[in-house]
Amino acid sequence: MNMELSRRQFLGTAGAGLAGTTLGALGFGGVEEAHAAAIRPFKLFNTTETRNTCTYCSVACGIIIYSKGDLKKGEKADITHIEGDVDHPTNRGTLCPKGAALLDIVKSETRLQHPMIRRAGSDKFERVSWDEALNKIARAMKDDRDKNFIAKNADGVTVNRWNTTGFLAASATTNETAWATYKAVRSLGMVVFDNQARV
Amino acid sequence: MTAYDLEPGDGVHPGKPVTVDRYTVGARINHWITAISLVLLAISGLALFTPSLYFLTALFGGGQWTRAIHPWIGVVLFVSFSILFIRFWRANLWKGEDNIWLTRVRDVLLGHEERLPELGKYNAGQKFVFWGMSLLILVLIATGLVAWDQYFFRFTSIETKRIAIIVHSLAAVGIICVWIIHVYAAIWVKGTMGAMTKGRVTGGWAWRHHRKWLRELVASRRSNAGTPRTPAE
Amino acid sequence: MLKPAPNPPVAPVPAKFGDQDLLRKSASTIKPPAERQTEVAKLIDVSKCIGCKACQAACLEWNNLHEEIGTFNGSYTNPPDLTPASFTLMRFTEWVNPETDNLEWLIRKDGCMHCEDPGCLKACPAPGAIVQYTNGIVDFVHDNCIGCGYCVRGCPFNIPRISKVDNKAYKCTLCSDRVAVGQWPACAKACPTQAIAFGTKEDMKKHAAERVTDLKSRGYKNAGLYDPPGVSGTHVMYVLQHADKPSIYAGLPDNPRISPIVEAWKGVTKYVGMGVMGFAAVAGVFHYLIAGANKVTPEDEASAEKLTRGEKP
Amino acid sequence: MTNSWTDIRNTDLVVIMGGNAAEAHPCGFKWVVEAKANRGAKLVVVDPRFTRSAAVADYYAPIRQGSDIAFLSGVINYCIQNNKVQWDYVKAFTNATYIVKEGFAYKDGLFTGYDEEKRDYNRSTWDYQIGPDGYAMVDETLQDPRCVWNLLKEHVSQYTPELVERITGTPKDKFLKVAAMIGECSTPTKTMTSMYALGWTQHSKGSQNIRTMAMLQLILGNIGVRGGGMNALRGHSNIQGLTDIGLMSNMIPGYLTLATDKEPDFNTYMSTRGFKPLRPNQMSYWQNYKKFMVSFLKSMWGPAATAENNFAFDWLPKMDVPAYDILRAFELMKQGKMNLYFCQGFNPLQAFPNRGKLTEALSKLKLLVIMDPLQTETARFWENHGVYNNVDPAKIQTEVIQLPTTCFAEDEGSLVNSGRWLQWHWPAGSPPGESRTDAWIMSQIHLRLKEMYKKEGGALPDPIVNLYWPYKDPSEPTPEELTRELNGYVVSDVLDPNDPTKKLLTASKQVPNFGVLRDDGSTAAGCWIYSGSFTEDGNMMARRDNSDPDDTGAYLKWSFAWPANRRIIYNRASADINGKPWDDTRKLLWWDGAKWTGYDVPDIAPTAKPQDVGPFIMNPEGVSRLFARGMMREGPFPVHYEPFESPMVNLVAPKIRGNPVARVFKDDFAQFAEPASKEFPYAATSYRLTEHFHYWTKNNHVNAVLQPEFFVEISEELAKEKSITNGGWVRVWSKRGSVFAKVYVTKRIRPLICDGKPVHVVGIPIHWGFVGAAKKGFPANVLTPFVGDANIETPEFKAFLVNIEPSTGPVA
Repeated sequence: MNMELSRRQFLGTAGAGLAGTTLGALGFGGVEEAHAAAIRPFKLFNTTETRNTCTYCSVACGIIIYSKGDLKKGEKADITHIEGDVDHPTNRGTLCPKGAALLDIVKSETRLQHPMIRRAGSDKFERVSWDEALNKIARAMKDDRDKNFIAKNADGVTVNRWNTTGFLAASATTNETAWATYKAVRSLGMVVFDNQARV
Repeated sequence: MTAYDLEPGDGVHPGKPVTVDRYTVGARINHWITAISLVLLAISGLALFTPSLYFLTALFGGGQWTRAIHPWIGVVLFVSFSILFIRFWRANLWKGEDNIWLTRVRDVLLGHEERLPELGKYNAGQKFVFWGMSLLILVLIATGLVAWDQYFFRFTSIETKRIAIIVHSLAAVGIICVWIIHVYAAIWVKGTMGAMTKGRVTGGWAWRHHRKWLRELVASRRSNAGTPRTPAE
Repeated sequence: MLKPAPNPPVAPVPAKFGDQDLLRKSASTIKPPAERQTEVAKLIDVSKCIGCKACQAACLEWNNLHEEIGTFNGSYTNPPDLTPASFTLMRFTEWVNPETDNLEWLIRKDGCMHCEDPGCLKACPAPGAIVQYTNGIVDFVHDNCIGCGYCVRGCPFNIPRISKVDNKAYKCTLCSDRVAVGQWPACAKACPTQAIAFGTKEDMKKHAAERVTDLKSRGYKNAGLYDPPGVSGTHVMYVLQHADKPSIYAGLPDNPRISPIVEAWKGVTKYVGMGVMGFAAVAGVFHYLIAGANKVTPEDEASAEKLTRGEKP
Repeated sequence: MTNSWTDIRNTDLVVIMGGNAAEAHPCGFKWVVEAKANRGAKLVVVDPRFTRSAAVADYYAPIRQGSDIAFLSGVINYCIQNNKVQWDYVKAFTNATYIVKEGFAYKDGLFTGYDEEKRDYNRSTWDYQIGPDGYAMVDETLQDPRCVWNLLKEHVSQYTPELVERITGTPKDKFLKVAAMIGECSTPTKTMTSMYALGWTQHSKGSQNIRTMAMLQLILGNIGVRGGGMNALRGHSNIQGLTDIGLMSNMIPGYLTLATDKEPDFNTYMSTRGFKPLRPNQMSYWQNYKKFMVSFLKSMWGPAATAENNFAFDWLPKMDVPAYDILRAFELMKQGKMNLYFCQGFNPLQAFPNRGKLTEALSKLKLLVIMDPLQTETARFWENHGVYNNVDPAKIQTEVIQLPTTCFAEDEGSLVNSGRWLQWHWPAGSPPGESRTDAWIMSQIHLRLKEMYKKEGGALPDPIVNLYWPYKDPSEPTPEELTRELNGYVVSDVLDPNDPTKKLLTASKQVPNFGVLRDDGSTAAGCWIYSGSFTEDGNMMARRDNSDPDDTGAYLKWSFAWPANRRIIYNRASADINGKPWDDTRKLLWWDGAKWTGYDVPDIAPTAKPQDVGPFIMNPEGVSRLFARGMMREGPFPVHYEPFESPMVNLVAPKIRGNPVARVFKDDFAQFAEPASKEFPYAATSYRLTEHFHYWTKNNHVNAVLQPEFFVEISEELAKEKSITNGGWVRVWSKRGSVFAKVYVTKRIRPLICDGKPVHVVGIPIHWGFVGAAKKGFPANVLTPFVGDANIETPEFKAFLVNIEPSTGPVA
């Protein structure tokens, strides 16, 4: 259980206990009758289910993400639980210790929230707007490409190559992201281009 | 005549009737703290000892508070009783007449005190209560610490804890029985209550039950005639 | 493979069992329902376990538990012991089989065994803090728990842990909330290899028998089911490769039973103790009635006065 | 994977070597456990450590890391010597009968044509003899001494069980037991599956490790059959997809490649790629190369790609080196030759070898751009974290921009699993803070550059300003728009040449499969192997029908598998030369007299006669290759080479250090320990633990709890020798760096006796760093050597040398 919550509950119960003492002193009213349901209410009731696959390895286990709120209805959605999808042929609802803790990565305290910049020689990141960040990146790319682009090699062969800027692609983004990335990167003539296939 | 029957603050005041100072204010406060602790311990302990008495936890604000408070009261009792012990232990040392008293316990129970030897400040029954309490409190505090999981869980094995809890239970039963005897005796023997409430008994009471102690008090009053003691009030 | 339960419902459904299905309730006398629910059981097949700890992760997530980040202690067993937040724990033992001289890495998922005769419940002094349902699930009701730790003494498997934060006892609930809506416990559902399976106790025993046959065919001649009779059987059972030596699996008790001390404490001591105390009180009353009050007489007072005056009384 | 996770249930023997499936892929491993429980299958684990896979194995054999080729060559030798060969399969479906050119030879660890200076071969003799009919010559009787089978037999004959023991440290009896278990699978009714992962790839000869097992599987007749195959377990959730779509220096989606400087124009480029069949009637699928290439170019540049400009072929860069892989990128960085670097969801400071070199390299960049949902060490390489990252920020002039991205739970699209299934997923939660999708970020960068080049001009603006970007909202293409492009669509109507009134293809429709793609610009397809994934019938990747007729494990209606929804590739090989299944109880495909039928999509034309067309259609000879021709840089047959850092010299070729054709940069060579080094006497290996996923799960509390602190694993024997106590601190150091770790003294690691001397193994788990929820700790790459596999540059993380001593831990 969440110990923070439970601590508050405990203090609440303690207060009730003190109040109960007075009542109790008058006739031991009902303490032994105290009743509490042992079985916790099922926490997935009234949540929204979304089919997804695990982000980690390429077994690609089917998962169901449970959220409060439904993106499909245009609502904000807060993910509350993630569990294996029993209908999935490979994992049949099972998950490994990473998959079973997927909620932790979605909700990680070290998720990035804002564009940040670390300036030369600085010892910290500073907030920056998306526009400023993207303009700076695009300008740096264009300047470097214009300066170092190799249109023809020493033998006069058209090679249209840019090798002073590199791009390391991801390993867990979608094919669709990969394709958008491929188009944007390759159209620049970039060759220092790689992914995470090896590690 | 050795006078260890006399405790500090004991004194006799001639008059009609004669009054005898039996317990100082300190001793009485000490006793009552101990007594209240013991009662609270008995109630809270019994509440956890048997489900039929669990309702008693309501007096302490419920089971959690009962569980939390019981060991702390135990500590209070132990400290308080230790002081009491220091006060009373000398007068509770065993003496020859105690053996005779014991052999004539039938007369004790029937109230034939004239058939008993003269007794000091405490009779053998009281000494039995004193030493019984002392021993049982030692056992209870020791086993109680073993059972006090909140602070001492990691120091003992679960098997040790199991033994501790059964010994604690048995000792508690024992001390409650001793306590019943103690309280009953105070009720049965009229005039006793005053000793722990007002600190005084009448001369007749002392004459009847602790004649040797009374004689010692009188003797010591004579020898200290130059420096009369103020009664303990 | 065993067919897992369907995906969990998100539309509310009524619970399959509840307060009307109590078999036992701590510190209370109750009348169990006439008809018992089908007994359920979790079957842990140690021979299929790869020690991945998915069960631990799933347990932490499902039960919203927050375990502390510990240290490395010379073993893959992390945390090193069950805690109020870790209801289950993979215990790793490196064991060299003296017969084959081969290393066997024995990995046992530890946690509440849901005994048919639960020692925790027997020891518990708080009415309704521990309940046992007729389907075999033993559950702690935290609102009623007083944190006395008697369950710790009662348990033959050393399972319950008392929280330092709220002073309540915690242990595996067999995911009673999940079972109540027809789901497998979180650990069983997550287990990648179905080393943890869930179903009726009868089905699990049948499944275990098949597993034992397979293990015997692979040379584990002492393979067997661990369903210890000393606690009248459990609702968490193990398939062991070496069922003749449960204790090699990180100290799984060979013959678990509720400690005789606990039995005595919760049995004879309770009754005899109450009897003795009652007797003492009653004896006092009788004595008073028979012997009457022991009163000081005027003669006594007179004798005292004489004594103080230095006269012969 | 040639097969799928769910197909593993059909196997009789699982060999886990070069991997640790139970630990790295628990939910896929479930099918091993099912095969054991239901089929009585056996599991064999060969690994330097007694792993979690070994914990449930029927047989475990230890092996020294980096000696797999010797072990497997020994098994091949055993099979040949003991007639454990599935002859009908070998003769029909492999190139065993093919006759090799005169001049090809092997001596002292090297093949014909080695150039020590270039660390490369002239591979001209590594090929078949071509007959007067233009086809490769074969000898069906296997009598010709130059036929592949006889050359192979000779080549592996030196790997006797005795030599295998001396090299690998696997005791002879254990080796023979494993060889016998494997040999049993040479009958047509028994299959074995090979499950491997980074334990084979992360070596300087990783490709050859895998190839050796593939050869063994061919000899046993286990490729293309249910329960068989070469199953690369793969690492990350979409690394298969990223590779399919060619996000690598020299790749074009669908395993097409960029031109090199030696291929100045489109025709020269095409001349080396559209392979002609090497046998009569054979299908050589790469003859369709141009259709795929032109369709790709159309999807890149749309109307700007015309027949006149060779579909904008010149707008693609050409390669002057084999690859600008990550190792080369960091080398160039270190040399000051790179200015900007992007890391999209990647943490190279943790993931690549020789931490010290990586930090030095990053410090020389002008700008580093990070796109990630999580904190990474790379993004903070300039930040001082005491012993864990001892740098002076003031001295590092690199600017770093860190952009927050969404994660899987917040985005939509498809991922490709190891079994090549493209599975669609849907977003479930609102992204945190200002985080945005990668597609939005890439669009923003592209649109800004497009605008600048339009306005300012600059170096070759054409490919940028003409990049086809036909999306409704150009600033954020939707996953559906992008995936429709990947599948391919018809650009302009295609009429039936026999009946011009009939349309074969209608403009703007999705193509149904790659069979209809054309080389005249009338079709476009981003990635031809994905054709069929999003057709006029809708999104095939989103299919969720889990029915499985006869429980074969195929699940043809679940998602989409490339190519063409095929679940087991080379499935034609599941039946004999006449089309009859090898094993009636495990049928996959069969010839019914007129066509191929069965449980899977055949990989040859459904009406191609069984005797005519071989199963391996991606090879122009239609058969698989026991002899690799010039496809592998080390040679057509595998040779045992020691790791670059090895506790012993190479027993089969004492003069050769490491892999003779692996690329090593000059400075890095100086940072390798000598073979059999006294200074670094222990054989180290690095690996991931099941509780963690690389460096990501450092950000997760639960996973940090399950394995909280950095440790290394050593044997009881080594611990005794070095007075190291279990659970205490040690210092481990290599020629490149030093780490402090807790130590796990375990029975699961035993010293290996190699060539009569004990080799102690030190196991080093990866995960820890200096950001996230987990305890700070040292990453293993402080120690590892900067060298990659000769063919694909995968770093040699699995075998290197270290020293170890007891310690009191790091001083904070």
